Amino acid sequence: MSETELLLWVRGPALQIATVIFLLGVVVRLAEILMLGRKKDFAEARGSAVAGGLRTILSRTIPDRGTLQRSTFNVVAGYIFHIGFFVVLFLFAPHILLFQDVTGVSWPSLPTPVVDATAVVTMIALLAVLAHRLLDPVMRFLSRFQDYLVWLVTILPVATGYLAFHRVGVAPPTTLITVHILSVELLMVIFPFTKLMHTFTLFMARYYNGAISGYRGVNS
Amino acid sequence: MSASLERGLNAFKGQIDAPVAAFFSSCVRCGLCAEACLFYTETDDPTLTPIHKLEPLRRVWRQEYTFWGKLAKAVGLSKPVTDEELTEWEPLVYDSCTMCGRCSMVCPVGNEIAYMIRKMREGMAAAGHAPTDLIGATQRAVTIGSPMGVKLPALQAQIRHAEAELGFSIPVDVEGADYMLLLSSMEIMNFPEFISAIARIFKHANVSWTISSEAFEATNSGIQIGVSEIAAELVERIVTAAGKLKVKSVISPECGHAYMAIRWEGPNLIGRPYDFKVVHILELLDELREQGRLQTTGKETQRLTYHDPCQISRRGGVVQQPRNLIDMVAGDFVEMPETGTMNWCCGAGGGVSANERADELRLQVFKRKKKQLDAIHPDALVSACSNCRIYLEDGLEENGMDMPVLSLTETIAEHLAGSEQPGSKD
Amino acid sequence: MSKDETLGEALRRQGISRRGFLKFCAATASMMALPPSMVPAIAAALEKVRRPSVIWLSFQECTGCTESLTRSHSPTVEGLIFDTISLDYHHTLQAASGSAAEAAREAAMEENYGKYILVVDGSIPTANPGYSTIAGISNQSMLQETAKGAAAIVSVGTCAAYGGIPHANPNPTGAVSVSDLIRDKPIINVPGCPPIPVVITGVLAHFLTFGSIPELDEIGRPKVFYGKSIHDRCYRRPFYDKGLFAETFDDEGAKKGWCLYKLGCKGPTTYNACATTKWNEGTSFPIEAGHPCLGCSEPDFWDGGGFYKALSMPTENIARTAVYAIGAGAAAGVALGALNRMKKKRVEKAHEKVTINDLEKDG
Amino acid sequence: MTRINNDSEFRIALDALDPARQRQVAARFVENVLALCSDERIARVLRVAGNSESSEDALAEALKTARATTFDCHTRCGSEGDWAEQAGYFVARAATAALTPIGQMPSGPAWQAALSSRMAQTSQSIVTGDDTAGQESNQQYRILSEFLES
Amino acid sequence: MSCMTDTDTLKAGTGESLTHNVQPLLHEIRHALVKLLDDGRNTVIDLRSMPLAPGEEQTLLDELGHGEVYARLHALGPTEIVETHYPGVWVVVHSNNENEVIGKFIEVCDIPDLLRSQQEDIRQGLEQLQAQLA
Repeated sequence: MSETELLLWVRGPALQIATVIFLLGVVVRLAEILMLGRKKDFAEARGSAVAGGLRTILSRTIPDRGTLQRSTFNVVAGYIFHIGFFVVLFLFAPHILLFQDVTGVSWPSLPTPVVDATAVVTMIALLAVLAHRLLDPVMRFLSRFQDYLVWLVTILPVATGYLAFHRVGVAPPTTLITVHILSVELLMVIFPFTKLMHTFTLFMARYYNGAISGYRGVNS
Repeated sequence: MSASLERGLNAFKGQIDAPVAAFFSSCVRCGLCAEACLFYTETDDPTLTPIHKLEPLRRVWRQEYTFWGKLAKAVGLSKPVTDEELTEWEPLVYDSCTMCGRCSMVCPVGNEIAYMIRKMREGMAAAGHAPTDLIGATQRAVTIGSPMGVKLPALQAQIRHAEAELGFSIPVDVEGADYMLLLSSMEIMNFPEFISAIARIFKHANVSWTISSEAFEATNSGIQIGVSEIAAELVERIVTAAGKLKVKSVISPECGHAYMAIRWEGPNLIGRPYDFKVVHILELLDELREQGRLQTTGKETQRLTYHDPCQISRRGGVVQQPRNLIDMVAGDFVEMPETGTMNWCCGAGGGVSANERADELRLQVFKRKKKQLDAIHPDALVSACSNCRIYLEDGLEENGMDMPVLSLTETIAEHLAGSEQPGSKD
Repeated sequence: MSKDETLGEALRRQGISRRGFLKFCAATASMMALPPSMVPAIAAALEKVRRPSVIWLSFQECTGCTESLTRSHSPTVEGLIFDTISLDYHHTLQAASGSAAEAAREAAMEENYGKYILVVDGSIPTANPGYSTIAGISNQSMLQETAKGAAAIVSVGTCAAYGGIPHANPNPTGAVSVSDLIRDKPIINVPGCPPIPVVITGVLAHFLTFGSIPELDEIGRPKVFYGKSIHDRCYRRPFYDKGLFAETFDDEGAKKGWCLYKLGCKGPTTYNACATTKWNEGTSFPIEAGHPCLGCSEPDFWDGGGFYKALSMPTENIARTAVYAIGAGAAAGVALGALNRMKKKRVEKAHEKVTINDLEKDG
Repeated sequence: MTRINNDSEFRIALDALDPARQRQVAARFVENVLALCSDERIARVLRVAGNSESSEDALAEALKTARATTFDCHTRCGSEGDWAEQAGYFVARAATAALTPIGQMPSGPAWQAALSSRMAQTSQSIVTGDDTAGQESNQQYRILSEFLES
Repeated sequence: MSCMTDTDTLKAGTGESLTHNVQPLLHEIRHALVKLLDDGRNTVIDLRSMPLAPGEEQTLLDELGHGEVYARLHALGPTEIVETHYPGVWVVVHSNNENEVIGKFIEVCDIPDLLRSQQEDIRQGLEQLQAQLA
């Protein structure tokens, strides 16, 4: 199989497979969660559950001062790699082109050097959070194989993308691009079976949390 | 599998709902909840990380309610929850968690961990893995009507005593009264002055109220140990009494979990809405204040701060009222850092204080409260939960800090305008 | 020019001055993309070069490569190169035809066995030898036969180098490249559709000058010409970096000469000298003319998922797949969810009331 | 001689006393119910409280002891309550109140000591079952009157 | 034709801001001159090995301008050797007999080799002269 054939395979069949596993898996997981349902609350409400839920979906994005002070590193590094990842994913011209091709929607891209720098920062942040996971007693204690797997599968697209963009000599660019797309497909494939699901479920979680508190008139 | 374990696992399965599934799906093991939990911050013991306390429940969820988990279970990739495991988890779920819900406030993905601990205790209790002391308290609550074994005669004696001191009678079993007051055993035993304080305030504000001789106990061991059926039975007693006396509202006293039990869990435990309202005493007092029916004179000169009982503020939603009330009587009021819904627990809630096994740990984690107080050096500490009060006093004593812990209601009563004071200062 | 005469001698006999020779060397160096500082070395080498025999075989091809070569813009230099070589067989160019032509080939092979250069353009059909024959000889056997005595093989054009257009899906003739059939000879791939003429002669010049094949990349191309991608040398690269793209062929971006990536330019994965050598006497090259690079010097460029589809774009209809996947997921999810609900019902039924007597753990 | 026979007079009289005297009379209130407390530390504490010559340090020390005793005697939330012990607890609390500096007791040390002593008595009555409500207060009126005369 | 206008707008629209190779080249030439003065080393730059944007080559040549020397020699077609405005900087353009450019160089040296009479040629010339005299 020549490099071009391989590239064609990852851009074609492989992408199809990944997309199916990803979407099917995610939708199944979400349905499984929602269909478990919750009991009606008979207690007289003091506040609005819906309002509380929606509020918390947003408000939880900002950590409380205490947490920020006690876990500054954890919070900041987390912020950086999340934002960085999304910038690289959604504001890099070739990526936007991909989304446009699939969804028909397009949006302006960032200058490549900016995306490039962001990628570097993101990788540094990811390395930092890995170090933290290994060094921090609580995180090390909580971590399972999956946590390290997910870390790897998250940094791979960024790293391979970076190599592909800079056409680093380790391999011909066609191969680099192929590997990059493959790494993304890997991410998509394991997504529904891992904590990566939080990308979607955190909105439910925050909603429920906020709804429970909101119903009692508390802003959580 | 032992019958009790089967009963427990069954209870776990029954407890898991959409929120629980969403929460477990969202956890990324970031460990931030640890920093929000005084049991971790004061011990640095990673096993006390809130989310970790739920591990068995998480596994049941995965094995029973996720396609992948079922598959893994089918091919024996994930081991089932065992009795040994639950034994190991018992102290995590009961001794080192007060269900204060502070972790639920900081989890970045929004996991309501306390909500899940509460559910997990259902399974633990059903599996026979509840602490002996809590079992005892629960049995007394059901058989005697009070976890502390306070019988009606005792209450009557305290009432007579209060009446003697007040010089007017306290309404018992008065049909058609607006409010029915509940009391916690703690108050009847350790803080009987609360009764006369309430009586004076209500006389002053001219509130029509009564105490029921059939259901005066506010506390509910059922929700602490985690047995909904028992909790429901205890709630039913109150509902029945309230029905008999045809009261419009029931007053939850200065007790944290009692408020959670009667106000928020009660209707869901009995599976139907009440036909009366439930107010916390602080809510009622603040309402009276707004209506101008509560008048005070004079202010405390000493520097006061307020300790929010978790179940009343963070979990219960009564946050502003106590502050309005304190403003009436405090000349110098200071908030602790991280107060209100972000307040740190006293370390004794959620059944921990009833669990002798947890005493040492409880005193160790009080250091967190100490740090808060050291930051502002108040002369006295006001709170609205007799359990908090006793164990705050305990912790202060242990740390050689002499600082009285006052009941907010009693402090208000001390400053009532008019002549409801025995030997009122004015 | 007799076979044992050196190039130097030949030139002087033709009355070409040393100046002319140096100028020729400079042009050759430039052609070979060698640094001008190499000129003396080249001169020294070319002085002593003896005239090698070249056999040129054309298989499944369009003659574009030969056209490109013969239309190349500096006949003198190429001419000189070809004067220095003896092109003993090229059925498009040679005067002789039929059996005479074949005889010439066989003669050349015999005389220079082990020394001649074999140039091939066009791919070789393997599905059926009858698809393409010369003088009744199938391309495959002619190649194999001719390759035996070759010192080196130059595969000119993408067809000879990688199979090219005949090899494109569904490849009805089972077309393959020279390197697919010949493994025991040094093969220099000079891909391109067509290849840049200077590159063809440059390779020959290199072989003449140093008597060896130039340094090749992992798919057999001379690094001097194919070492850098079109993208790396493209004068529109700054626009790519700025994120300025032409969206259509006639929008403002296109007029302003912005990057053609979004119009499917294969520059980033295409290795060739177009951006520097350019075409038509260095006038221009496709991107300069406003058209994306097709990647013609890369294997399977014809099947590259569309000339006007950017590299990062999927080759198939993902949107449709996505819709199906979501639909299927919803169905499966609801089914599994229903099972869970039933289980919960069972569980709640099975849950017997916990009383104060059940609080102790049994056994 | 002034006869005190209700809480208002009682309290006014108490508030009129200077801290030291408040402490001493408070000590007497507690002594009156000392029998209900099994913990002998309280007796010692009261001797210090009742003594007008007691030094600041001695008083502080006594207060510590009283507090400590209180926490040793109180009934934990949710545990089986024993009213006899509870009586002892209130005696200890009364002693603590008696020794607490005026500033920290919103309603005055002596008054608190009096109330706690009465509660001790009530707890006892819950054990014995006979109604003693009000008796203790009357005795306290008497004690105060005598104290004021002395 | 349309292609031409495209290129025009291209020049107009973007000019030198494209590959920015002109400034670097001028700097390279400056360094070369320094080298030439310090230790007499020559430098030759092959303009065809540069990814120059449309119009950039012209811009460069305009920058260099014309100096005192203009030489034209005929060997395998005409070759123009021009000293630029900067002494020591030469532009050498080789053409073939069809006057098509086959090579374009910038040489930094006191005098391009090609202008010198070459040993072989001198010897050959001498032989011819002797033959004539004989």
